[in-house]
Amino acid sequence: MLRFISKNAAILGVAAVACVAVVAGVNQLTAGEIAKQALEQKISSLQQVLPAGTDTSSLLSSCRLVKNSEVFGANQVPVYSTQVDGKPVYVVETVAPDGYSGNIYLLVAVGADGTVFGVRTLAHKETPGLGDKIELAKNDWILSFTGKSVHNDQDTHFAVRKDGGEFDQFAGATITPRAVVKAVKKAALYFQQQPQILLEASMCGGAQ
Amino acid sequence: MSEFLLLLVSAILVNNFVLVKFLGLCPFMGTSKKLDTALGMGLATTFVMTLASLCSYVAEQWVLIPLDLQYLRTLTFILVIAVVVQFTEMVVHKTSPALYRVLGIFLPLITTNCAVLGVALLNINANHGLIESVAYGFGGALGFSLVLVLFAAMRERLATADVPKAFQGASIGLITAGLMSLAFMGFAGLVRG
Amino acid sequence: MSQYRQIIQQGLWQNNPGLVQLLGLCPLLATSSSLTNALGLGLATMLVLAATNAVISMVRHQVPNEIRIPVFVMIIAAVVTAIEQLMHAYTFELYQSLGIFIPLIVTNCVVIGRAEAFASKNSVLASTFDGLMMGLGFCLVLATLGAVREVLGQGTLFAGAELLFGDWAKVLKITVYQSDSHLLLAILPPGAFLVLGFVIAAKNAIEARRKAKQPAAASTVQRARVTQAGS
Amino acid sequence: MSFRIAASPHHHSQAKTAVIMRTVALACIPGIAAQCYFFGVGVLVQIALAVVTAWLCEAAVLKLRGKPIQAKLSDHSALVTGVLLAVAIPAYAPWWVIVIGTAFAIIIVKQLYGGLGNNLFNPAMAAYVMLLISFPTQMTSWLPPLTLQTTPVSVSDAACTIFTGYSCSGNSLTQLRSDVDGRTMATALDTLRTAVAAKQTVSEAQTSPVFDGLGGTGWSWVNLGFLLGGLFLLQQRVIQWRIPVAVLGSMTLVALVFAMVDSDRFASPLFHWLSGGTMLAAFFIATDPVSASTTPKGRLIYGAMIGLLVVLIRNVGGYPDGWAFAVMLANLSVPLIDAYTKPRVYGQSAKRG
Amino acid sequence: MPSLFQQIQAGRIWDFHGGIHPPSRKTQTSQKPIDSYSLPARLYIPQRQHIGVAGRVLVKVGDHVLKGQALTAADNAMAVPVHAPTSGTIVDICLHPSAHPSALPEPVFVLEPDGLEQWRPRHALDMLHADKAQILQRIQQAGIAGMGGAGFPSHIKAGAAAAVDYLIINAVECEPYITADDVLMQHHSDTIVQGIEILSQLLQPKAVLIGIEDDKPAAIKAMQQAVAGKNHWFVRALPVKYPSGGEKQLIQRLTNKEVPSGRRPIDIGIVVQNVGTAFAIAQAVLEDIPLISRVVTVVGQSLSRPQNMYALLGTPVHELLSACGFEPQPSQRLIMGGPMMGFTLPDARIPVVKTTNCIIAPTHEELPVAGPELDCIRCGACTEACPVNLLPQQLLWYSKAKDHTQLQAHNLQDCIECGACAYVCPSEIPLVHYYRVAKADIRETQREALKAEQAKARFEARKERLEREKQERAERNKQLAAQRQQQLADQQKQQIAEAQARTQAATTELTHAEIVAERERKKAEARAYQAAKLAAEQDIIQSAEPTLSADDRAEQDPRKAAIAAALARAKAKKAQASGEAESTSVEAATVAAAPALGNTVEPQSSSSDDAKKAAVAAAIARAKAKKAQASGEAESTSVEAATVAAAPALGNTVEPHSSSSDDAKKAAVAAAIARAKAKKAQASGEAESTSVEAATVTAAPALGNTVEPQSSSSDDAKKAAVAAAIARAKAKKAQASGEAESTSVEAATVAAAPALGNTVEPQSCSSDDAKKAAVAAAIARAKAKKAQSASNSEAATDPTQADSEPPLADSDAVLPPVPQDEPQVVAQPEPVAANPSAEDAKKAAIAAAIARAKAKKAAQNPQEPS
Repeated sequence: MLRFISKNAAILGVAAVACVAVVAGVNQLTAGEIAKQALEQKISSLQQVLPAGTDTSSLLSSCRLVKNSEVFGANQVPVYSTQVDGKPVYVVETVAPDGYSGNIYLLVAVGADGTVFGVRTLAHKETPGLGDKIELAKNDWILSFTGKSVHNDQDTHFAVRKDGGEFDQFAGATITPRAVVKAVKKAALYFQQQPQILLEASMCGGAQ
Repeated sequence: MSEFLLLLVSAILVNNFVLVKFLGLCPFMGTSKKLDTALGMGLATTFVMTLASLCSYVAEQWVLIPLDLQYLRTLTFILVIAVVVQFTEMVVHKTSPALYRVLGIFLPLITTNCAVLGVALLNINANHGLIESVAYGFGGALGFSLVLVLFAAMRERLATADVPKAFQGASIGLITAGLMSLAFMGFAGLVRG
Repeated sequence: MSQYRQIIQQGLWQNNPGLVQLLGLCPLLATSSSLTNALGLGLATMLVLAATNAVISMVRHQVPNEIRIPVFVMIIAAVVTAIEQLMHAYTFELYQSLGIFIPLIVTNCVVIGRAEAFASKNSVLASTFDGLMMGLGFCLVLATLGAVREVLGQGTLFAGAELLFGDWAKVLKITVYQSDSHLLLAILPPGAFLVLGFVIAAKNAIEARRKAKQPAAASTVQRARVTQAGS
Repeated sequence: MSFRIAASPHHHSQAKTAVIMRTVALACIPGIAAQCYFFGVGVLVQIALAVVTAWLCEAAVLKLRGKPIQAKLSDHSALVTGVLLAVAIPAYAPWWVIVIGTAFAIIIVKQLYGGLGNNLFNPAMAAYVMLLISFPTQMTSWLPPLTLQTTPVSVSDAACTIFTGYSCSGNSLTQLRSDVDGRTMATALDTLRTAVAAKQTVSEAQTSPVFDGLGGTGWSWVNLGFLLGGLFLLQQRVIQWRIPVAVLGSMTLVALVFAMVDSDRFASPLFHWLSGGTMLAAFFIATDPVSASTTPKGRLIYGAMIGLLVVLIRNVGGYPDGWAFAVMLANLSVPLIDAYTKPRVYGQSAKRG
Repeated sequence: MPSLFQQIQAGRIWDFHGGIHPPSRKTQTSQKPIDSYSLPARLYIPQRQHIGVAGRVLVKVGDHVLKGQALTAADNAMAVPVHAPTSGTIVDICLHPSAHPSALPEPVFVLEPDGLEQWRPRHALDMLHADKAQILQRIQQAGIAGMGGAGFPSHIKAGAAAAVDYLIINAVECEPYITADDVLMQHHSDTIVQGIEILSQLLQPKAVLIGIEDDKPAAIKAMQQAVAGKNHWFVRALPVKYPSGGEKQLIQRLTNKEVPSGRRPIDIGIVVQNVGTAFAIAQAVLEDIPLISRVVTVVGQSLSRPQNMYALLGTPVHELLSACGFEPQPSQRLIMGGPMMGFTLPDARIPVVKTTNCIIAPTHEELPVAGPELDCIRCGACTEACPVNLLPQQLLWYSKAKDHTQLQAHNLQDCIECGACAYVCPSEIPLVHYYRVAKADIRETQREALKAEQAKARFEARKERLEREKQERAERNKQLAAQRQQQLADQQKQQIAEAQARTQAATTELTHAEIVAERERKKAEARAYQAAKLAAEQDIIQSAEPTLSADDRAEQDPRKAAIAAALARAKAKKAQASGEAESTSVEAATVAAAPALGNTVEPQSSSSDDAKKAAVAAAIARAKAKKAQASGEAESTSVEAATVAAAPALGNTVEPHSSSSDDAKKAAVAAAIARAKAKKAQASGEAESTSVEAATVTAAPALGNTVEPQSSSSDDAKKAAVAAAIARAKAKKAQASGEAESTSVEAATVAAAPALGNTVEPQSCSSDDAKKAAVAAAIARAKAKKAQSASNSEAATDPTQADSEPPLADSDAVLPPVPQDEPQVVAQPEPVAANPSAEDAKKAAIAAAIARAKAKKAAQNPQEPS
């Protein structure tokens, strides 16, 4: 009886070792590739919001974590910095907290002078067919930010049309574009007014 | 406290495992022919899922991460779940034969319920802490049980409806589930964040 | 050769895992919102099925009956993890869009079901072939579902095929119709249930029509309905 | 001499299903009239479209299934489904919206389950939800009420807009919906939600002209119209009191609780009563006997559930109005409710009841 | 808060749920006097006109009968006679369409009136001196059955033994059209009151309540006047509502009490009698007029002169109709009874019977034919109308789907078929019709299911057994072969030793239980001790260890001890079974307790004639205990143990010496019945099959002892044997249908047959009853065989256990606890057959021989120990 059990246990053990070995082997094979892919993807996503030809080599290493609950929401957000035409440009993963159904995660690139280089939606829960037009895959509305600039808090043109600004709202959905515009505007003003704060911020973890 | 409440509501209604996240569909379709069966299955799943999310969290945080073995996650979790199910079966068998009679036949089925493995993986993806993990597992299981029971009651009524021949059985079951899912869309946006 | 013909028939139609056995419903519904996703997961599942069936058939004589389930599960988990890592490495974005449904192939009961029902009893070659056919049957259903949902909900086919096949595949994208308002229902969760319901009904209808045409032949086919099972 | 054989009872009251259905359709008239007046005659076009589609779909399915078409169509249930769906969608929605919706209602929600009496969900509401999530833009494009319209809409304009998207004079629907400043007008519930999202208080939001102090401008009258029709149905004993009372009661209670917690963010019960589809839902949709609970106690639970869900979805959910969702969610709970609310049968001990 | 009785006295009336208000249409006939009509040419008097059984026919074709002469005799409590409504000749006794919805032909007397109206002699009963039995007999002899519709024999209701609080007189007559009771009250209120008085005298109720709907003011007034001055007699005017006239609804309206489902009003102290019945009782008792005519409302717009008539029972309906000016329409309907619950007649020749209160001949405008049935829209109008608070729409749904579980869960059986739901249904669904079909279906399915289940159990048991036998055989063969090889040297000696060993092995199964008992001896003894105390007999019980010693001392009153023990055991088991006690204790208790009982009435009891009662008590107790156990949650092993021990105990109860006692018979019968019940309960319970097995194994030999050799001189042996046989047969049936393994059946047969065989052993040749006993035994055995062979085709094919090894057969056949020598005789059939001193004995012997031979066969397929 005991032998029976121990035999089974042995087989189980062998199977487990074999399985782990296979998995570990495949992991060895693919780990490097996965890391590389992850890196590439990160860079290419950052590149989306920057003008073509921008130097991205130092982008990731420039990453710093910034916390400002007024502007970027409750959590620390990563900010990357680079230069376009000799002027500093910041790329930030910010949050628009007042979407229709929750947070809208955005990637925003702004210059120190308030110029918006590009905006992309990273994640959102907006109503399909209404608010989800902030995705580039659904609508190119998000491109309308490119080239716009914000100068000060009272800048009324940086708003949706319904509020007298120059961004379209979607039929049947005002809340979503309004939230996005507001978040972009806040981010632009932030880097315009306090770029120095970046220098004090801590660097991103090694994972990036 | 309200945070956990929201997490629960989210897992039960807004992001219902079955109707929105498509987890645990096989038992959903398979054990919903009778209300009693559905109740038993719901109960068993709730128990196992809560426990499994706890155990998988522990395994991840205390074993896999310290040893840098995250690539073994799937393998580990499925074994953890199998052990939890087995353990549950033994404990229930010993402590409450009455409960065992209700749950016994369902317990082995739960190992292959993808909602259980799903909740473990989702917990990792969402960076849930220990209590959050357990709450999420519990909420997800409650959501599963809720729609399972509702669906079972509907199917009992459906069994006697004059459904066109080609649609009888699984087909009308899925269409009903679709309409349920449609209704559950109403909860979208109930929990923000 | 009749065994292989039987396997093909069983896998693709008579005992199709998605339509008849109702196994693996979760990925079937979750990843069929576009044809590309559907094909991606379908192919992954097919690979897993063939691989696990082969491995399990190989070790079937070595594994005692009492511990075969745990061993099978371990093998499946290992194979799935391996394939997951490969996808992660070489189809990075598809991997991201399929999310947890790749590791969840482990609990797809088609896999364990075939291991139990077929691979543990048959030769390596037959088992591999059975895995392929069952996987193909599953993949086809998945693809059908994906295609229907994508056409209805987005008006396209093969959108994002490059995620699966590489950049050359961008040319595959077909715009079926252009409109401001697609039937969003199709790509939302309820649509998944409804479309699968209709596909199953269509299969039933075809079957019924066939049976009506040749009542004698049809009655000899034994169809297994396995709806009572875990996921 | 041979005599006719029949099963007892040999006596029969004169209420008939077809008459009931017809009465329901007739009772919609005051509400529809108000809707026509405030939001244009488009609704009549929609009703016509819906009814025709409903009849065609029903006849087609019945023919496919080899069932008597004439007999089933004459129960008027398809008519009622069509009318209820048509009054629920925006009056100037494109024609294909109502056609797809009605077809969905009749074919999938009703006939796939075996037709009248077998359907688990209210066909009109399931179709409404389907349309709402499939075509959210079209489904939220209500014209502003008459008093705020800048471009008057004629009957021919209504038809033109529904079929082509532009009125006969060439205005797009968006133009028709815009106020003098060119801003698109939304319904009161929409406006309230947008305003609250922008951190305005309810009372601030209600200074907008789409509010008339009670519900939304025009909407108050539409709701009163349906209330009138509903009372008529009650008086005719076509519907029973339990469901509407439970719906409105629980709605009031829940809305009151919300308003007491934070009256800046949540509107008063009165507003809830008189805006959106409240009265239509409470008297015409929730009371659909086929998909409602059938036990007396169950009907109270069912109604209360609808009231609760509506306020919940309106106040904290993702949609401006939640009737369709609430009704569907209650529909899907019905079998369970019924199973646990069987009345105590004469002579059975209380425990088993 | 005034008590219920006070409220009733104060005139309070209640309401029931639902109900409807169809137009009453009673004025067509209610104002008119009751008319008579000329004698019909022939009367067709059905032999049975009530619920119950028909009486014995007293007359034959050609007999001349007098008015009021009984045509059938009521020899049975559920029978009431029918009488000749007038004088004349019985011209035929034949089949005739019945007054039933089906109109199936039924036997009738065809009476041709001679027109003389010649009465048989009549004797009024002197109420002052008549006793209850006499009155009841008179009521029965007068053929009175409930005249409201159901037709329940009135003497049974009126003779209720239970205490009666309220006598309710049903004069509600809630169905539209009908005014028969109305006019009866208007014109004969005094006679009715006399009838009620008779009923009161019989039932002694606290109060008499007369319920009349308030659309009959004249009747109310007449009745109020008639009962004026009577204490606790109340005439209650009830607001019109259908179906207030339903018995249960009337009770609820008048007393606010509900008759529990499946029970009768008398169970809550209420008797309801129809007002017409009261009238008939008065006539029968005071004037000796049997029930030969009744008031019938003949109404409907197809008649020119609708009215109430005194109709002789047996009058064909067309006679009544033509008397009222019937002008039939095309596809005319004729309704017997009211429009709500009555039925249409296919034929106007159908006669008026005791329950016929109305004939309606409506026009189409008057009662439109139901339109086409539409789909149910679940509007719930039926729920609002249902007087018993059912959910008719759900019942319809499940009726259509034939979902019997749900139908029962929704209490279909409580539907009174009043038709209120169908009346209000907007989709014109004939709901009641669906329910009737569903009810019939359920009855049918239940029968079918029982059959199927039995068949299935048989099949499965067989499969399982065959499988196991195959294995066992293989094993045994192996063993035997091995043994043979080893024991070549000293075969003879070895064989004997082997037989002994096997015998012992056979006991292990039983002794196992005893071992467990031993382990818990203390507990068991304590229990036994208590039982003893109750009987005030300590000594015997102390020796009540399972030694089965025959030398135990005689005691005076073993009966009480036994009963007490039995009760104690039963209670213990019940408690245990329902509780969560571990099964072992149950086991122990039972094991120990049962033999105790056995000893209690051991040998000595032979002289005591209490043995019988003891046995009975024991049996009952055991049966109960088992039932409780089976349904309880105790693990099966306990059941097993209980049975194991219980049966031998009974065996001992009437051990050898009981031969002289003539109670042995009864004991055996009781034992048998008890066992049969126990097995049934077990089989249906969740006990594992092994327990059943054990039970049977032991039970049978025990019974065998009951009628052991010595009983041959007793002339009760026969009956005992018969009873035993029947019991065994039943037990087997029960087993076969249950989940028991087939082996148990086998075992039973194996053991039972030889035991019975003993009954007719050599000594029996002198008894001339032995023959019958043998025959019975043979039959019983044959049956058992059948059951066995149905599931056991391989038994006989086992070659290893042929006659070459008789000891083995013995050891199997007579499983201890009472290992005695008799079985050996069984093994040698020849001497028995060769001993015929009497003619009967021979046959008996033959039968016995055959039986034994068969038993052998069965025995060749032995149980464990080999």
